[in-house]
This record gives sequence, structure tokens and C-alpha cells, in this order.
Amino acid sequence: MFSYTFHWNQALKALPQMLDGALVTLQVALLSMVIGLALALALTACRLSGNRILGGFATAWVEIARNTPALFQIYMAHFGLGNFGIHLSPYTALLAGIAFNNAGYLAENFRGALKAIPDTQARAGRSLGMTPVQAFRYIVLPQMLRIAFLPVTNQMVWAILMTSLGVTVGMNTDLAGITQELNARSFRTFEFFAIAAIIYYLIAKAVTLGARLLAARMFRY
Amino acid sequence: MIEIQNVRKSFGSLEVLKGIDLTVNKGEVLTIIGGSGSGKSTLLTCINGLEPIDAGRILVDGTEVHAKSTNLNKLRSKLGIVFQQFNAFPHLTVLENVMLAPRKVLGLSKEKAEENAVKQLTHVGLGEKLGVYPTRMSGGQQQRMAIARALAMSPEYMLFDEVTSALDPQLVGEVLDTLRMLASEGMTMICVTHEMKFAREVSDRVAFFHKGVMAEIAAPEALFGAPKDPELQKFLAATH
Amino acid sequence: MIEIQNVRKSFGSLEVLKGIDLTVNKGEVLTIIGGSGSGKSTLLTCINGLEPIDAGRILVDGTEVHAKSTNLNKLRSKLGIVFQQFNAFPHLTVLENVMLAPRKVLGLSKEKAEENAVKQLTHVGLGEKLGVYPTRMSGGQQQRMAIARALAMSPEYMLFDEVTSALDPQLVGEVLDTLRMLASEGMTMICVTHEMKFAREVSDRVAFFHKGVMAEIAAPEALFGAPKDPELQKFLAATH
Amino acid sequence: MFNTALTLADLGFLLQGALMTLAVTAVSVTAGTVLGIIFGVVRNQVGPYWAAPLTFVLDIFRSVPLLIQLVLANAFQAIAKLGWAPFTTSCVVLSLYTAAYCTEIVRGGISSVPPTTRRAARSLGMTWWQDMRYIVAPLATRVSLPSWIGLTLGVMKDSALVLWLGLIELLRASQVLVTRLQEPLLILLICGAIYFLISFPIARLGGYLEKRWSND
Amino acid sequence: DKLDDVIGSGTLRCAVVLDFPPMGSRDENNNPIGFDVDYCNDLAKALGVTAEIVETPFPERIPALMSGRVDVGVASTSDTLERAKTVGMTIPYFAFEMAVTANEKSGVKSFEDMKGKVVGATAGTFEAIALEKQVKEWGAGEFRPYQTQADVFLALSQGQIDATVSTSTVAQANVKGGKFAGISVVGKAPFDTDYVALFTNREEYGFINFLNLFINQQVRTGRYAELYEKWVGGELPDLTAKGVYR
Ligand SMILES: Nc1ncnc2c1ncn2[C@@H]1O[C@H](COP(=O)(O)OP(=O)(O)OP(=O)(O)O)[C@@H](O)[C@H]1O
Ligand SMILES: Nc1ncnc2c1ncn2[C@@H]1O[C@H](COP(=O)(O)OP(=O)(O)OP(=O)(O)O)[C@@H](O)[C@H]1O
Ligand SMILES: [Mg+2]
Ligand SMILES: [Mg+2]
Repeated sequence: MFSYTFHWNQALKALPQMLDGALVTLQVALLSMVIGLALALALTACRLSGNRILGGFATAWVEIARNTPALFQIYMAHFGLGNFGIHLSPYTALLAGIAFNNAGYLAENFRGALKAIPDTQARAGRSLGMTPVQAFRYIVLPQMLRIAFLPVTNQMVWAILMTSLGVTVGMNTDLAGITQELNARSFRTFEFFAIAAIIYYLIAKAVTLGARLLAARMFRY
Repeated sequence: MIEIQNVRKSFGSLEVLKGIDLTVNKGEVLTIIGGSGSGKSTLLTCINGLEPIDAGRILVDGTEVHAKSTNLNKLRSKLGIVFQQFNAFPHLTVLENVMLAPRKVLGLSKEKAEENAVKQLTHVGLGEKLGVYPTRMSGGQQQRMAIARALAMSPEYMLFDEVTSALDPQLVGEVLDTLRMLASEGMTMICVTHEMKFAREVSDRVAFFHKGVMAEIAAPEALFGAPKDPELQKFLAATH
Repeated sequence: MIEIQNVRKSFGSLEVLKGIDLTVNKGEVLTIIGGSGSGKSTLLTCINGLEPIDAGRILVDGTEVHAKSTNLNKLRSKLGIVFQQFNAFPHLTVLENVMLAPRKVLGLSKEKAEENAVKQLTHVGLGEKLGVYPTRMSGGQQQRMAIARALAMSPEYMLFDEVTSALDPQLVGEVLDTLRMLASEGMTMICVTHEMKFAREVSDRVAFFHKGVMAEIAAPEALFGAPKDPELQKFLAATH
Repeated sequence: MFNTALTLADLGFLLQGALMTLAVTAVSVTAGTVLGIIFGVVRNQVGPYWAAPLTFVLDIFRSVPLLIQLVLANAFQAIAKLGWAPFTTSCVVLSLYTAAYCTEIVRGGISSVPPTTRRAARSLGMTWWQDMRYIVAPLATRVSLPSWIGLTLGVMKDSALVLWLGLIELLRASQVLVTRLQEPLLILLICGAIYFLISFPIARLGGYLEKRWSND
Repeated sequence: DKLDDVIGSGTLRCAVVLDFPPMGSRDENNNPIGFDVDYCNDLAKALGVTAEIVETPFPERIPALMSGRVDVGVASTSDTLERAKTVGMTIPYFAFEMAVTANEKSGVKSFEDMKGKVVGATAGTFEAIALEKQVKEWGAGEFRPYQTQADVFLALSQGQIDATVSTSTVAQANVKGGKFAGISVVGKAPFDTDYVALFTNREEYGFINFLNLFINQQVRTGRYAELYEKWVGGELPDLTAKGVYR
């Protein structure tokens, strides 16, 4: 059936290089999550603020992030902004694209989590003499983080997977970029991409597992 | 002293409190009974300032609750309130639940707050449950914790809103016992309740609410023994 | 006739039924009382074949329920069962809830099934609610619908598992009335219940379960009037 | 920006791309849903232990970037001389990808039906199949539909990646036009707007159904 | 074998890259045109069959061949030894010289000026590999690979990169096309000539033989020069390397 002979040993020679790429992948994903979380909190605050302009801005952000392809968002960050003379390096464009996407999805998660916490919780806090800010900070927020934890973990996995789209804006230091370059040189597509797939799988699993351990420690109720 | 003067309150077009006048003295135990939707809970949340009122005044020790100048957060630490739903904070242990507000609102040190919390929890019989998360406790225990949490703010008045109605019948007793204990210790209390036996036994006065109006108020013997209001007669006939 | 012969049943290491012997005759009303976890519900689900048993036999009109050769689905249409939770099918109207099984299991035509369903629903007092979705009805109404749904299969036996315990107190009456009506019509029934007054009034015999054992069985006057088993004495003392 | 060289024919070309996006999505979502229902029921029925191999395989589809999956599958079909067109390869990969997510949705939907309700159905003499067909399926559908719509939208957006295999879908069509006309911003904005126009109404429908079904 | 198969089936399917003007691109009706497209048509005519153009992005050329979706690649593919381990290459059918194109604002006037600047090229191409190596040697500046030639020029015109090395034909076509403001060809890159070959499956010797002869005939009959003039223009590149066979 196969007239194709696999050249695994040659492909494996590139493994160290690919592992270096995996580190970059992880770095971009982590950074994009940190930025995404901060932005999502801000967007959530905007949506709760009752201010029309802020609320509309946040809603537009969330809807665009959720209703267009991530590839499109990254492409826009590089070539779309480039049109205005705003030049993001491939690394920054990729990071910006994913962070934009993350923020949209996470803000939506936060909104769902907030809805899941009964009003009576904040009310109970207020009845003990807490200010609205104290009630949010000590009662609502910790519960919200717990509810949102799983979706946040999922988003982190998504962020890792999305980094592979960096190749479209000239990113050549992450796992997908390096794999693509090795492939273009030798045409050994199957071998290189199979190795990349395994590395991605392992990273994703490690993140999920780590999150689960963290959750077990953090949320003991 | 809590003075309620001609208080009116509507939700949209629904008038829920239609001019309530009521004074509760220091050390008194007042029980409020009445049908569903008669405005009992609303009155309690108005006393506490959780809801604005449309007309009238509510004075707590001479301070007007709904005046702009009133520091509500400070006032509330004087007025403990416990609701039908237990409202335990699920992410905190029992001890942390009780310590939180004294630390953040009263600014107590960790040690002081803990000492006080342990005292209150022991008082309501939860001295063994300090490190437990509320979700692992029965409803009755959660409700007693909520009482301890309110007591930890050293309130001068306690408002109880049907604190036993969300409980399984076998757990009602332990919570009522806690209320009896507080009453016997001289706490000023307003209790909304459906437990007639309890009301009879513990109250100094009992008020009957009907459709936003306080239809009758009297000592328990008089109110239960010789009800005057026809609605109250109906109500008592239906409840037993 | 339902014959239960030395039935044993464990969940993992927990023995829930420790050798039960019991015969229920055609036309009899048997009530089972007992503390929580004593195995009452488990026995009912075993009679119905919803749970396998570990030892012993259960015969319904001579057919062994747990024999491999038994067509359980056919047998079950003979044995109506109603549970504590109402278990209405929320996506179907009241009428559809009652029609579904007769059509799909008994293969009745739509007209026949509808005619029969309307009859049963009218019988339990829900003749006006045919097109309503169950989520819009009170618990008591949902429970009566569940009874009508079981009756629509024209069962020869009815098993009731604490059908009133999930209901608000004011709704208990309407469901018990339905059971009384069925009993008076001569239906063979096994009722697990906590309503002692009802048990006393309606049963031919009452059985008391304790920790997987049938500790006492007697006519209601004897069992409530002169309980012999010490656990039963305790149980009756606690319930009132 | 408004003196554009973009012609009506070019807009038609973009719409053709959008049609390709829709076609790939429709095929993949349909096939993926059927597979997802089968896998979901199997997983529920055989228990976590026996389902472990299936769970593992499906998990791979959710843990490897789609781009990598597409390229890998394409290289594989090449090596195995299957002779699949890019459209076929794309649909196969996207179907399995959809199925992997759909399985979870179906499983969640089925387990959301209270066991007591299913027990009530069985106690009326219904068979396993009748219980599934008349009780579980309608109830699980209500619970699952919003997430299923979310999945459909996700697949539609992710389908942009099939451009890698040379399929001219919406994003690729815009790139072709950008290459020729050199008006990246305008063309990309139009492209984004088309994506938005396709997905927003579906997302709204999902939200509407969720709201409608959650208050009864 | 494949030669018989193609003649038997009556169609020749060519992998062509269509964002690589003037070798392959699209006209106003978005139909394929270019040197490679014409070359494929000639090949089909020589075989007595009709041609079918299968658009393939650069990374997709080999899978398309391996899976039997195309018969031959007419896709400006550099004949590197690395790649010859995987597919069968013919003799060169075209040769590219490398040119430097720069954004006018960047101040790059020659190949040497690129030192320390941000430069880019199409990922995996001959010039990209050479340029990346050069940037490493310089030890200054940054190299960015893009997935398509179009993206490289887009980035160049936006100023995302300062200069690029590409085949001179591509450079001329893009600069002349007038679509990109502010870029110009500033000189040659001192890289080896990039010989590109047709390719097909490694084991199809009969077909490779035919292709080799066809390429030879194209030059002999003057058709090569004709196509070159039509699509590129200027001095005709020599397809032979001095001092060695093949
Ligand atoms: N936040 C609100 N918005 C609108 N209507 C409300 C609100 N809170 C209460 N109501 C309405 O006000 C009326 C009185 O409610 P309230 O909760 O005070 O009654 P209650 O006497 O406590 O009854 P129950 O015994 O059922 O607790 C009810 O008709 C209720 O529906
Ligand atoms: N499916 C099951 N798996 C494991 N244990 C079970 C299961 N069903 C019941 N049990 C256990 O078997 C024991 C008897 O349960 P059963 O429901 O028969 O009691 P019961 O007499 O009906 O009590 P109640 O009055 O609370 O309904 C209990 O300890 C219960 O926890
Ligand atoms: Mg109330
Ligand atoms: Mg039971």
C-alpha cells in the first residue's frame, strides 16, 4: 500500500529544534492568557458599568472575537494594522491576535459565571455591612473564579492550539513555524507534522493536568 | 429602639407595604406572621436598608435608615439579618464565613476576629465545625452558622426572616432552639415565622400582616387566643 | 398475587434487604413504613424488576420477575409504579405523558390511547389540564398525573413509593385522596409511606421495615395499637 | 479606500469562497454530528472503562491544532495513495474534529436527563430504545442544542484553515483578491463582515433557544 | 506506468502555484495565467492530452503529487538535493536570478545595505534559505518567512519588512504591476542561480525521461524564449551549468 518510505531518523534529528519551538509556543500561549484575562476582566467591568459607550465597546469586542476566525484576527493584526503603518512583529501580531480572541471568549465566560452566582450572596454580604466593592471582592469574585476555572483552562488549551496560526504572519520560531520550515526544505511533511502533533498533544495534556491539580488545591469546597 | 413610621413601599405598580407603623423596644421579641406575599420580608429588608422605601421613615436608635447622610454599612453592623435561604459563602470555611465581615467591616485583627467567631460558633453549637466547608453541612447547621455570622458583628438587633422554612422538618428544632436561646439572653429580635408554636412561646408581641397592612398586633395569648381580625381568624384556622 | 420469597439484595458491601418474605394478595392494600434507608424503596424497585436481586425469588401471578426468560417490559405493564419524585416527562403535555407508554408499549391506536388517557386523567381530577405542560403544574398535580400515567397501562398492581414526601404540606391531601379512591375501587396496592394516619385508615396490613428486615407485619389496629417490636415502638414514638 | 478596483465579479468570487466555507461546514457538521451522537451514546452506555480507547482517540482531535491535523491527514492520504481531493480530506478531518467535540456535548446532554425520569419510563414497560427515542432524545436535545450551535459556529470559523490544502474558501478568496488588487484592509474587512453575517444570526438563534428553553 | 496513464486518461493534471507572478497568478476574472500555466499547456499538447491546472499553495505541492491528485508539478520548484530524496526532479526548465527589492523609506540601496534590517522571503524557497543563512552570518537584523509570495510583498509595501530577496522575475512583475507604492528593485543578490525543475514521482523514470526531453525541445524550438519574452522579458537565462553534464 505504501510506496513511500518514512525517513524517521532524519526527522528526529530536528527534535531539539522543535522542542525549542514548543517553548516559544508555550510562552506565547501563556502571555496571551495573562493579557486575555486582564482584558476580559476589564471588558466584564465595562459591560457591568451600565455606561452605554463602554458597554457597547465591550460587546462589540466580544462579538467580533467570537464570530470571526482566529486566523482572520491574527491576519488582521499583522496586515490589517500594517495598512495604517502600525507594524507588529510576527510575534507581537500573533500574541495580539490570540489575546484579542481570548479576551472575547473569557469575558463571555465571566458573564456566565457571574450569572450563576445567586444575587442573595452579594445581598448577604451587604447585610453584614460590606460595601458593594467588598461584597464583590470577597464573596462574588472568588466564587466566580471557581466557576470560570474550567472554561479558562479550556481557553488556555485553545490558545496553545491557536499559536499554530502564527505561520501565516511570518512567525518562524514557534513549533508550527519551525515544523513548516523543516517541511518546506525537505518535503517530509508527514514525519515532521506527526512529531509536531505529538508535541502539541503532550503540551495540551500537561496544561490540562496541571490545571486540574491546581484546581484541586485551590478549590477545596 | 426601631421606629417604623407610616412606611410605604411599591414594586412597580404593586404596593407591598401600605403604611406600616410599628415600634420595637430594646429587649423585645416581636414576631410577624402572615400569608405569603403580605410584605413581611420586604419590611425586614427595608429596616436593614437593603431596599429603599417610598414614604415614611424608619429610625434605628434615632438614626434614619434611608436618610442620605446615614452610613448604611455602619448601621447594618448594628442590625443582624438572617434569611430563609442560608446564604453561606460556599468558598469559605465555617470559621472564615463568620470572621470575614468583622475583619473587613469592623477592621478587627485576625486574632480578635477568630476568637470572637469561635465564641459565636460554639454558642450556636458549631464549635466542632470550624474548618468545615458549609456545603458539607446540613441546612440546619448552615442556618445556625448564618446566625453566628450575624452575631459576630455584635448587632444590637436581630432580624430573622423565616429562617426555618427552607429546612427539613427534623432540622427545624435545632434552629428554633438557637433563637429561643438568643431571646432568653435578652436580644432584641424581629422574627418572621410560620411556626405558630414558637411564636406563641417566645414572643412579647405578635404582629399579623395581611396584604401590606399590619392587621393586628397583640401579646401572643391575646392574638392566638382571641383573634379579632377576620383575616387573622381565617389564617389561624388554616394553619391548624 | 405477589410472592416475595427470602429476597436478599446488596449494594456493594451494604446489605439492604436481608431475606424478605411477604405475600400480597389480589385486592389487598399493604402499607410499608420504616426509617430512612431501611430498604423500602429498594424492595419496590426489585418487585418491578428495575433492580436485580442477589438471592430469593419474586413471583407476580406465578411469573418469576428475575428469571431470564421473563419479558420484563410486558410484566412491568402489569405493575404500575409511582415514585417520590414526580418524574413527569417535561417535554410532553399531560395528555401526551399519559398516552406515550400505552401507544408504544401496548401498541394502542392513537384514538384508543387518547380516550383511555382522558379517562384516567379525569379520574384523578386532571380532566382540565390535558394540554398543559407538567412544569406548569403544582407538585400534587404532577404526582396525580404520574398516577394516571401508571393507571393508563391498566396495571393489576400498583406500587407507590412515598408519593407525597416531595410535596408541600397543602398538596399532600389531594394525592392521598387519589390513593384512597384507588383502594376503595379494589386495586391491589403496596404503598410505602410516612403518613401514619393514611396508613392506619386505608391498609389491610401494615409492614414495618428496619435495616433491611421486615420486623413486624400486622393489621393496622394491631400494629399501631400494640406494637411488639421495640424498634417499631421507638419509630412510632418519634413520628408523633 | 473607496476608489476601489474591486469589481462585482470579485465580490462574486468572495461569495463563491463563502459558499465553499458553508459547504465544508455543512458536510462536516452533519457527518460529525452523526458520529458524535453514536460515540456519545456508546460512551454513555459502555461506561468510562470500556470507552477509554475511544475517549483517548477523540481527545487527540481536541488537543492538536487543526492546522496540523489537516496537513498531517493530507500527507497521510497522499502516502496511502487514497487520492482524496482537498475537499474530501478537509471534510474528513473536520468531521472527526466536530465529532470529538460533539461526543462531549451528546454525553453531557444524555447525562442531564435525570436517572429517575429514565427509570420512570422503563417502569412503564418501555424498552431501552423507546426510552432513548421518546424520553432521552428530546430532553437531551434541549440541553445540548446551544452548545451544538456554538460548535457549528466554531467549525465554520475553523474551516478557514482548509485554505492550507488549496481550497478556495472565504479567507483564501480574500487573499487571492488581496494579491491581485493590493487593497488588504478593504478586502479583509469585507471578508470579516461576511463571516460575521453568517455566524451572528446563528449565534443569536442559539442564545434565543437557550433563553426560551431555560425558563420552563 | 504514469506516462501511459496520462496518455490513456486524456488529461494532464499540473500542480501550479498561483500567487507567484509572473509564473502563476490570476487575471481579472480570477482565472489562472502565467508562465507555468502556459508551460503546462505546452506539455499537455506534446502528450496529446488536455491540461488541467490544479492550484496548489507552496506547501501543498508534494501531497498533491503523492496522493495522485496531480501528475506533474509545474510549480517553480527549486531542485535541492534535500527534496530529491522525496520526489523525482527533471533537468531545470527555468532559472531564476535573485534580486533585492526594497521599500524606498528603508534606505536599502544594495544587497549589503540589508545588513541589520528586517528582511523577509517566502518560507522554504531557495532564496529564503540562503537569505536566512546570510542574516545569521551578519549577526544583525531579523529574518521573517511568509507563507506566500504575496504576503512578502504586502509586508514590504506596508513597511513591515525593509527588503526582500526574491527571484528577479517576481520582483520585476510586482514592481511593474504598480500595485505596491514605494518599492523598487535595487540590485542583485549574490546567491547562486536558482534552477527550478518539473517534478513527479521518484520512481517514474519513463515519465521523467519524457519530461527531460520535452524541456530540451522547448529550448530548441524557441518556445522557451517566446514564453520568457511574453511573461518576463529581458535577457534569457541559461539553463545549463558550465563544466558538468545534465
Ligand atoms: N424585588 C422585587 N421585585 C418585585 N416584586 C417583589 C420583589 N420582592 C418582593 N416582591 C413582591 O412583593 C410582594 C411581597 O413580598 P414579600 O417577600 O415581602 O412577602 P412575604 O410576606 O415575605 O411572603 P413569604 O411568606 O412568601 O415570604 C410579593 O407579591 C412579591 O412578589
Ligand atoms: N443504587 C444504589 N446504590 C447504592 N446504594 C443504594 C442504592 N439505592 C439505595 N442504596 C442504599 O440502600 C439503602 C436502602 O435504600 P432505600 O432507598 O431502599 O431506603 P428507604 O427505606 O426507601 O429509605 P427512604 O425512606 O429514605 O426512602 C440506603 O442505605 C441507600 O443508601
Ligand atoms: Mg418572605
Ligand atoms: Mg425510599
